[in-house]
Formats: sequence, C-alpha cells, structure tokens
Amino acid sequence: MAMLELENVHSYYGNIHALKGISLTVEQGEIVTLIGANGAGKSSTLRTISGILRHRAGSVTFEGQDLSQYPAHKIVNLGISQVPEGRGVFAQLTVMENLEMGAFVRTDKKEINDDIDHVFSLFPRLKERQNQVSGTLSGGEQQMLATGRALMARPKLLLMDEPSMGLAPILVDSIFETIVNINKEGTTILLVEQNALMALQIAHRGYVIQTGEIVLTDNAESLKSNKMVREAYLGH
Amino acid sequence: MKQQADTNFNLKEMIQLGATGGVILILLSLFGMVESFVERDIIYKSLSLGIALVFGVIFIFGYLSAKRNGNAKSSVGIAAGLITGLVASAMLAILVYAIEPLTLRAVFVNASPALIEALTFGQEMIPGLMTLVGLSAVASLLGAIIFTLPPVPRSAILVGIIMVITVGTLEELISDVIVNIFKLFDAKKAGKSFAGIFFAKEGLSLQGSVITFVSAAVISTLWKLRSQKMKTSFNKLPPATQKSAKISTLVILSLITIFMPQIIGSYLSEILVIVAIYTLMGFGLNIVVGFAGLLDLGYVAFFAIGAYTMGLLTSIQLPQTTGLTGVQMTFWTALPFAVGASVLWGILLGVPVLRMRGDYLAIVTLGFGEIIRVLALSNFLQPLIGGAQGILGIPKPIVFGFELKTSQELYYLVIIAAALAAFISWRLRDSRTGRSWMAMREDEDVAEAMGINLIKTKLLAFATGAALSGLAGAIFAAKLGSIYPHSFNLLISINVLSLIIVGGIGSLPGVVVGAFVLVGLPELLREFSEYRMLIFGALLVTMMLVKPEGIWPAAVQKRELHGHEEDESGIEPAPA
Amino acid sequence: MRSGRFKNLSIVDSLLWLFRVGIIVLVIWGSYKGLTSGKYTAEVWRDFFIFGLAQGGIYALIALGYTLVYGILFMINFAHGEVFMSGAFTAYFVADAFDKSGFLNSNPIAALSIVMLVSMAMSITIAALLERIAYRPLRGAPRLVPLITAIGASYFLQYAFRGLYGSGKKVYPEPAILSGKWIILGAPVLKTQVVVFVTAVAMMFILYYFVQKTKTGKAMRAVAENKDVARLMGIDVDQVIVTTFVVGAAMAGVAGVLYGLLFKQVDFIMGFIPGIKAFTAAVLGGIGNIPGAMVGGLVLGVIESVGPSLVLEGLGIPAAYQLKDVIAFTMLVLILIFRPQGILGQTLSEKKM
Amino acid sequence: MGILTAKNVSKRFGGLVAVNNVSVDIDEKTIFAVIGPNGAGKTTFFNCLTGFYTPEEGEIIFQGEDIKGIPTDQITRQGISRTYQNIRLFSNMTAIENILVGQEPQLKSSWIGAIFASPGTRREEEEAHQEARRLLRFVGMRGFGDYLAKNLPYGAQRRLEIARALASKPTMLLLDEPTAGMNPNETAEMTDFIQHIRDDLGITVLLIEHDMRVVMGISDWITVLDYGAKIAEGTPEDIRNNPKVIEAYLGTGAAGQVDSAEQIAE
Repeated sequence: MAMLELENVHSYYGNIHALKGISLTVEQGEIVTLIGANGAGKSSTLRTISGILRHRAGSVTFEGQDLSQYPAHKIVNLGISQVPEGRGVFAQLTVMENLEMGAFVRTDKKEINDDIDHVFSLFPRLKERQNQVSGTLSGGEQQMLATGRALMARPKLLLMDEPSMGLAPILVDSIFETIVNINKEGTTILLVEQNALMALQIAHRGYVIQTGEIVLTDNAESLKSNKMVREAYLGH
Repeated sequence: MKQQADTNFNLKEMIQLGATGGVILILLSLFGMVESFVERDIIYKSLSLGIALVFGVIFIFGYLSAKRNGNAKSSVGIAAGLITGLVASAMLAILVYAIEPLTLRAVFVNASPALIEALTFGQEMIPGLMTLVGLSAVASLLGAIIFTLPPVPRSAILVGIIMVITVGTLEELISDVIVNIFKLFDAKKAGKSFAGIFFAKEGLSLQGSVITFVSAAVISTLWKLRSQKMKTSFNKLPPATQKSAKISTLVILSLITIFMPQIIGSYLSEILVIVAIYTLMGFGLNIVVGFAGLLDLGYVAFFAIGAYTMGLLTSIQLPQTTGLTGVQMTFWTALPFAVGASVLWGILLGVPVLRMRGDYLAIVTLGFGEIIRVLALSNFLQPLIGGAQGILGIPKPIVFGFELKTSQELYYLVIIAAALAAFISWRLRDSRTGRSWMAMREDEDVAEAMGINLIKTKLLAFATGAALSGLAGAIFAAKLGSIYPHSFNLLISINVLSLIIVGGIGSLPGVVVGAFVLVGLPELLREFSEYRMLIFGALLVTMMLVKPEGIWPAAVQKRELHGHEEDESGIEPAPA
Repeated sequence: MRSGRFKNLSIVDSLLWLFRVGIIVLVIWGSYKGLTSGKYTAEVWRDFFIFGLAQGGIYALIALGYTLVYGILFMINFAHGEVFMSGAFTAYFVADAFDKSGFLNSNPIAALSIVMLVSMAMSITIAALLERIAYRPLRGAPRLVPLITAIGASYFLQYAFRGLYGSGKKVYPEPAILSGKWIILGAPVLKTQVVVFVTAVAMMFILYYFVQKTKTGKAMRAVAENKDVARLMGIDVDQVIVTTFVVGAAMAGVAGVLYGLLFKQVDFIMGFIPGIKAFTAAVLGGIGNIPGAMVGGLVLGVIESVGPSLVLEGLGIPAAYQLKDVIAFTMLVLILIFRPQGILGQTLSEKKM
Repeated sequence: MGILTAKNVSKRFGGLVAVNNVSVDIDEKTIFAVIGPNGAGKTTFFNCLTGFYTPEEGEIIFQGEDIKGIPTDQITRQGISRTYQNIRLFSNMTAIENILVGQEPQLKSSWIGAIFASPGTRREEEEAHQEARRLLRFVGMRGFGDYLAKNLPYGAQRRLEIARALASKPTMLLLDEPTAGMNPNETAEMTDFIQHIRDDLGITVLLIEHDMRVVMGISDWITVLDYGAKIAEGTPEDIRNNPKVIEAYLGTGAAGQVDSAEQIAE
C-alpha cells in the first residue's frame, strides 16, 4: 500500500474547479515531484492533501486513513507537514518562535529542543539569527526557516511547494541538496516545482499536471527525455 | 449522517432544540415582552399578542423539531415536535415557578407578578403552569403536524396564521384604511360598518379572524397553483395587449401613489413621509457606499447641515442669542443654500479623507459625524445655532400659495424628491461616472491607471451623496418646524447604512425596500417602542446571516456573495 | 509603499498642511492662555492628570479587546462596548448584594475579586456567543457584512440588558477601604483612582506576557499573520479566534468593574461612549498593536481629562467640558489623517468593505 | 531618442534600493523586454514609468515630455497603458464594462450630461459601446461581453486585460508577464497576439516576461535587471551569449547544466 494515495480528487475554490480528478501515489521513502505551469493545480493538490482546501469528490488516504475525516489542523498529527508556497514564515515572530510553531502539536519538550538543534545543524544560518524577527531574513534564509519549521513536526511526509521560487540559482542548488538530505534521513517528499528540470534531477518519479488534471507520469529519467515534457517545461 | 437521523430517534437533538426554545422564551419573558404584549389583543378577548408570542415560539420549535427528525416517518416527527415543545415550556414553567422563592425580581425587573399572572392565565401557580405546559404541548403538536402536511395545505395554513397575527396586530391602522377608502367614495358609514365585521374594540373579532384566516389561506393556495399558469398565458397574449396591460398597471400604480395620503390617513402618511426622507438619504449614501465603495459612517452630518441651514435661513424666531433677526427666506429660496452648504461640507470633509480607504474612512467619517453633533449641542455654538434648544419657527413650504402643512400634504414633496434622487442615481449608475465609481470600488489603483481622476471622482461621489442628504435635511427641518441637535445622532447614519445594506447594497429598489423594512416597520410598531431597538438589532444580525446580499440585491452583488454556488454561465471558469 | 502617489496634488496637500498648522497653533495658543490664566492651581492640574491616567487605564483595557480582534480578523468588533457593559452591569448585582450583606466592607479584597470574576465571566460569555453566532458564520464575507452584524448585535445587547436589568442607572457601591486619599510622593491622591490605575496596568502586563510568552499567545500571533499557514502547523484557528475574543472580553470585564469604581454608576447604555473612546485609543496607539492600545488608552485618558480646561478654556470656549468628546474624536480624525499607523505604528487594513 | 527614455532612475523603499540607476531608451514600434529574477525590480520599474511610484532620482521622458512625478491617470492620458502581473480586472464588472472604463481617456461627457441624457452623451455612449465590442472581438472574445470579469477563463481574463489597456488608445503598452500561467499553446497564441499589436496597431510594447522562448522570439531589444540594477542589454542574440548574464544566474551546481535561457526563466 502506498503511503499517500489520491484517487480521482476534485477540489474547488468557490465555483472554480481547480482539481479535476487527480490520482497519484507516493511510496514510503520516495521523492515524487509534481510539475506543471502556473495555475495548473500543483499548489491546490498540496493544499487538498493538507486539508486547507477540502475536496468535494474522490479520496485522499494517508497510511490507510481517509484524510477527509480530519480538519486541517489535525492532519499534521498524522505526520504530514508542508512548506507552503511563498514560504509563509510568520514575519513578526522570531526564528525561534517560528520553529516552536512548527512543533505546535507536540508536547515532548526535550525532544523538541533536540529537533531545534538538528534544524540548526542543517541550517547554521538560522542558529545565528534565532532571536531575529523572521521578516528581516533574506529570501533564502526564509526558505530554510520554512523548511526547518516543517521538519519540527517530525513529518513522515513532507510537502514542498515551489521551494526554488524567486531564489537565485546558486541558492536553488543548495536548497535542492537539502531536500535530498532530508529524504536520505527517511522523510518522504512530495515536491511541487515550476523548475521542472531541477525537480526531475532529484526526484524518483514525477507527475505532470495541466489545468487540474494529471496528463503524464513516469520515472524521472523517462520524463526528462519525454518529448512533450521537454517542449512544454524544459524549453527544448 | 442524514441516514442515521432518519432511522434513529434522536432524543438528544430534540431536547437540545427544546432547550434553545426554552432559553428564548425565558429571555423574551425577562425582557418584559410577554408581560407587556399581554395587554394587546390580537383576537378580541381570546388571544393576546403576548400569549401568541409564547405559543408562537413553541409552535415554531415544534415545527423545526419535526423538520429535523421527521424526514422518514411522520409519527417520529410529531413525537419530536411534542418533546421539544414540552422541554421548552417546562423551562419556562420552572422560571415562572422560581420567580418568587428566588426573588428574581431583585435582579430582573420584568420577573414581576404580572408576568406570573400572564403565564399562569390568572390561575393558581400549579394549575396555571399545568395549563401552560398543556397548551404548549398542543402548540408544538400543531407545529409538528403542520410540518407533516403536504406542501400546499401546509403553506396555506401558515399564511393564514401569519395573516391573522399581522392583521390583528395592525387592527387600528387597517380599519382606518378601510374607512378612508370608503370615505373616498363618500360612504364613511358603510366603511365603518364594514370594518366592524372584522374588528372588535381591540383586535380582530372572532368572525373577523376566521374570515381573515380562510381568505388568506385560499388566496395563497390559488396564487401558488395559478401564478405560473397566469404568467405563461400572459406571455402568450399579443404584444400590444401585453403593453397596454403593463401601461394600465402603471396608471393604477401612479393613481394609488397620488391618492395614497387620503387612503391611509394622517398617521400612516406621517410614517410614509419619514420612510421617504430615509429613502432620499438612502439613495445618497448608496452612491457613496454602494457605487463608489467609500464607507461613510458620518452621513448624518450632511443631513444636519442641510437642516440647520434651512433652519437658520428661514426661521421666523431665531434664538435671541444669535443677535440676528434672521433673513427669513422662504423654503424654496433657502433650499438651494441648504443643499449647497451640504455639498460644500461634503467636499471640505472629503478632501482630508481622499487618501483613505476602507476602515480608515469609516472611522474618520464616524468621528466627523460625532464632532458635528457634539458641537451642535454645546454652549460653544449656542449663540449661533441655539445649542440644545435648537431652532424653532421654521416655516412650511408653500407651493402656488398653498402651504404644505400636514404630512398628507408634505408627502407629495418628499415623494417627488425621492423619485428625483432615484432618477439621478439610475442615470449616473449607467453612465461614465457610474462606471468610474464602480471601477474605483473594485480597485482604486487600477482605476487610476485607467485614467480616472480619483480626486474628482471621489469628491463627486461625496458631493452627490451630501447633496441628497442635505436635501433630506432641509425637508426634514421644514416638516418638523423646529430642529434639535438630538435629532442628528449616530443612529441615523447607522440606520441609513443599514437600510441600504438590508435592501441590497448598490441596488436602487433595495433602498426603497430597506427603508420600508428598517424605518417603516419600527414606526408602525411604535406601540412596542420599548422593544424597537431590540428587534432592530436582532433583525440586522439575522438578515446578515441569512441573506447577506440584501432583500433586493443588485444583480452583480448577488453573484459575488453567493459565489460558491454553481455559476449558471456554463463557461469554464478560471483557476485561481 | 505608495510614497509617490498624490505627490503633485498641491491643492489637496496645501489644504492639509494649512489644517495641520492651524490645529497646532490653536493647541499651543490655547494651552498658553489656559496655563497663564491662573484659573486652576497646580494641584488641580495634577488631579486632572491623575484622573486622566485612571480613566485612560480603563480605555486601554477596553482598547485591548478591539486591538486583539482587529489584529486577528481585521474586523472592528463594534459590539465590544456592549461586552464591557454586560460584565459591569451584571457584576453590579453581586457588588450590591455584597454591600448589603456587609461582605464588601468586611472582606473588600475577596469581595472585589469575586465581583471582577463575575464581570469577566459575563463578558466572556457574551463575547463567545457573539463570535459563535454573529461573526463566525460570516468569515470570508465582504467586510461590510460583519460590520453591520456587529452594529446589530450591539443594539440588541444594549436593549436586551435594558430589558433584563431595567433602564435606570445603578449606583455602584464603594468599599469603605477605598474612600479617601493616599499620600503618594507627597501628593494626596484618591484611593479609587490609584487602585483603578494599578489594576489596569497589572492586567495589561498579564495580557502582554500571555501573548508574548505562552504557547497560546504565540499561536494567536501566528494566526494573526497567516491563518492557512497556522493551520498547516496544526493550530486550530477557530479555537484561537475564540480565545482571542475571550481574552479581550476578560480585559473588558475587569475594565467594567473599574469603571464602576471610578464613575460609581452603571446602566445599559454605558458601553457606547467608552467603546468608541477605547476604539479611538486603539487606533491612536496603532490598531492591532498591543502595547499601542495601552499607550493609546493612557494618552487619550489624560488628554481628555486635561484638554478641555487647558486648551479649550484657554481659547475662551464656554462650558469646555461639554466638548471633551470632540477632543477625543478630533484626535481620532487627526491621527487617521496624518499618522494612520498610530503612535506605535501598525496600519488598518486598506482592504475595502 | 526613442519614444520613451529613462535616465538613471532610482527608487528606494526605506533602505532597500529597488531600482538602482537604471537607464533605458525605447524605440518607437519596437518590442522591448525587461527580464530578471523575482525581486530584481522589474515591476517596480514599471510602476515608476506609470507614475504609481515617483522615483527619487532620474528622469523619464515620454514623447519628449518629462512625465516623472505626474499622477498615474495623467500618464495614462498621455498614452501609456498597462496590464498587471496578477490579473487585476474589475472583477465584479462585466467584460464590456471593463473595456468601457479603459476608454476613460477618450470620453468627454460629464455627469450633468448623464443625468439629462443629452444627445452628445448618448452618442458618445453608443460609440463607446461599439468600440468596446470591437475590441472584444479583436482579442477574440466575441460573445463574452456580458460575463462578469471574474467568471471568465484564465486566458480570457489575460486577453480582456489587454483589451482594456488598448481601449485608452495608447502609444505604448506595458505588459507585465502576459503569458504567466499559460500552457504552451496559449503562450504561443499570446506571442502572436503581441506581435500583432505592434505590427497592426503600431503600438510600442514594453514587456516583462519569464518565458525565454517568448522573450527571445519576439523582442527587438532586451534589458536584464538584477538586484535593481541593469546588468546587460542588447538583442536576444547578445543576451543569450552574454557571459555576465550567464554568470549571474547560473551558479555551478546542477542548475548550471541547462542552457542559459532556462535559467533566466527561473
């Protein structure tokens, strides 16, 4: 059984039909990427999984549990956490407070502190700035914070929404390296990216989404050489 | 979930619903509504308004309980209604029983012997309360049974009951109107005896209530069964006939408008004039808030300026303190000055708030409104505008040598003014100006980038709104003959804002409907003056929860507020 | 953000500058005249000032409720004045009973604490009901809609309490221990005013600590910034919003009893003016900003207490005390025109309706 | 000198220099592209040109007149018109109404005329409606006139925004990411359409765009911004091979292994 399974999911914003029957699976230990243009439904898929957007039809199951029975704030408890699009750090809270918010559902104080140390070892820059208000961080640092904050919930599945967006390519490389590292430590990752090439280089498998529908899926290597993908997303 | 409710007997939910009803009944009793409404008979000597209120609530909860629990089997629904009604009435009975031993009156002023007497029907405590619970059981059963009926008789009965209560409550006004109609045909006596069939000394007579109930039920049933057919058969008529039918409807409507004051008598005319003045202001504020999106909470300021200008320019007995003999203009000479002064202030107050948006604007305008009121009231400006004593001796308008003294005569003036305001609003809405306002409402920055001069456009909205409000103020001053600062409080701004929102923001018919509901109804129910504001508040909240787009929404707004419903347009909408 | 806008509107700008200069000149001239007229002694000015602080403390406590809710929902909770009234009005009956039984004087601290708890409990109940019934179903509606609901709820509550408790003014009992004056720093000060001020300040610090340091407080700040992301952290946003209303109401409940002690009377309409004043205070300090509400409240209280005698009488206006509300509202208007972010700088939402 | 010349334009927000000493010279009837990563100051630069911001330094000359510091609505009246990165239509107005608002600089009737429905006003309204319908057809949206803007499909909203911008009869059109969020087919259509605007209507087009196939395909001249400053300019060919452009964006890791065009597209 797959860790995460979406079957024929339909979601709406008001009367706007954003997802039109999305089906996808993520297996334990994988990096799976979802690529597509702006507005194709990538973020909506992630928002549906984490319960911010409620699907009206189809099913979302995580480790055998139907997620539609949980409100958004309970889904974190199951082991799904998300790095939202545009990073979404709480700009007026300090770096430390942001990380504490990441561990909001946990009560094990000591282990939370260990995890904070772990995040700081992943991102030493954050440690230097732990008492700084996070709105003053640079874009790259905010991306680190958002990632670290998501890890604070000790997720089994990490959803990442456009981590490279708006970052200089040099930073992009290091962010992608971190994603690989996090995955190696045992966290499964579902990665949404516009930078299709980069995403396909680190992912095991990928899905291509267009106007709310999955149009193609394969392993990353095959996708990279797929003619349609190359034309539409890789610019060849 | 729904499946379960059908098969299981959901006792908990019935009791919960009953408890809600009980809390409402207890509150109504403690607010003093039951007690004071008992004085008022709906059906002479048989049913008082207070008792109707209590059993009405029980009836409604019985109906609701049946609706929630009786989807599958009517017997379940009826039992549910009964249980809910019993719980609610038991709570009320406990309250009544506890009043004296717990000396509740020390805290709750309305927990009085009169309340006990009303709810025990003048009997001893225990038998009285048993009667109360017993009658409640009947009322809730009735509610539940009516729910289980097929739709046509159900709605007929409900309409009948509502009409009996309405007619009974408004007995005095309605019998007046009947007599007045007969008077038009010089048959006052016949009118009186005709009204006598329906009405007793107070409230409906017994036969009157039966007739009202039956005729309301029959008419509503016929309407329901026939209206669709009539519409289609009307559409089948040749266009010329349709047109003449429409024209004759229009003629009849305008005839009614012209003879309205004679038909409805002086008291209702008075109310109508007040409604029309609010409508006039409503059209003005609708331009500012509804069209241009500038949330103005101090709108009363321009009303006050119009009124005071009119007062100062026309009064024949200005306060001595002013040291002025007054210019003593006529209404018509002063009117342009009154409107002009409002416009001027509209622009002056508009300039500092040009850059403000949303909440800022609301608060600043609220502040302006309060400042003007407090200043008008103060000793500081007393020498000029009379302070708390106000301005007296404002003459009535004279038209062709005829003085418009009573409301029945002033009616024509305000109706024409309101019609003018509606016409201006309508023409402006569909013009370049109206589009600029709406564009500004949607997105100020983009509107500016389209070449719209925000300053001119905003000030024009403020000025038009102020002009209509000033006009209303001027007429108001002339109508009363005297003005006091107390007439210009925040409540007026809030009333006007509420009426355009309840009517449907941006909608022109909505303004009229809103004014009738929020201004007319409370005036009609003046005898309940103690509870006017209570009902007003509850109505506003309920209205916003149930129908946020208003009673008669502008076409566009309706779609916005109910955007989550499927769009009928049928084209593929955009992803977010 | 928008510094470049309206740069060239010389007419508008110069009008505003004229307005600004005019006000400043009037205030300075009036103060000078007021101070040099010698009508009031230094002691009187000091008493005005201290009374202003006590009154300002009450404004500040109420203002916190506006600011907390605004910070999290970007909505003006117009009915907050009634939340304040409901607590004070209800607690009156407890205070009165304690007074009659002698408990208030035999055990003033315990008695006043109970009175405050009752007041807080009532305010909290009303605020929670208000949120549940009148506001929660409207989340996401256009901004005008909850504003109208709030206005409706405000009138409903006023007249509901009038129905329940009657329309007369009730005289708040004063424990004997609070009558008279203390000598503080060599100056005699009314004990009530000291107690009111100190309690208000203490409550503000408790609240500040709560919001800054506790987990719930941090969650409140997180929700205020971004509700969706807060949900992703596992925060129950609805719960946090209710908590916000409750915390604001608790402050209003305390403020209600303090109001009773300071002004010695309560009635069903008492929430309206202090409500608007407190809102002014919140805007003055920078709405959504907690220290701002505290500072704004105190500043407004003092200005309102000192201002009429100082500036307006100085300008030769008769019966200047009648215009103290004008001072409050003029402050509000001036702040919004010239420094909309308030003293401590946070802006109202520019979103419309 | 071209139709629009910006000289040493700088715009600051607090300590941040969003646009740093940027100069451009745009020739008439060309398609001129501004590219660079998010946050490079492209949109801020647009906002300086349209008067939404007033730059602290530099000058902006449009058709021989200094337009720096002039209010937005007057700049529009002088012939600069724009679209927005995230579509900003008047969403509760119909498509036709949106275009009618766009015609604002062309209209003369006053509110008094509207109240009395004077013949002049009525004629102008009639003509404006006809023109609006013509523009709607021009952008390929015949029959969509009475839909509320917010209910239109995404691609149609983009096109409606352009129609609204064209309604003011501009001499220069600023397009902020016109193909954002479009699929490859829609992007190709939009590219054609932009060329059409220049070729058939003779309008100078200034373009912010991320999709390098669009930029390289239709631009006559490209300016590259990074951290608010201009780091390169030239023809598409120049830019493609400019070592500075490649260096500033590529990095050395995996990202570097794609061709430059892909990189600039983020």
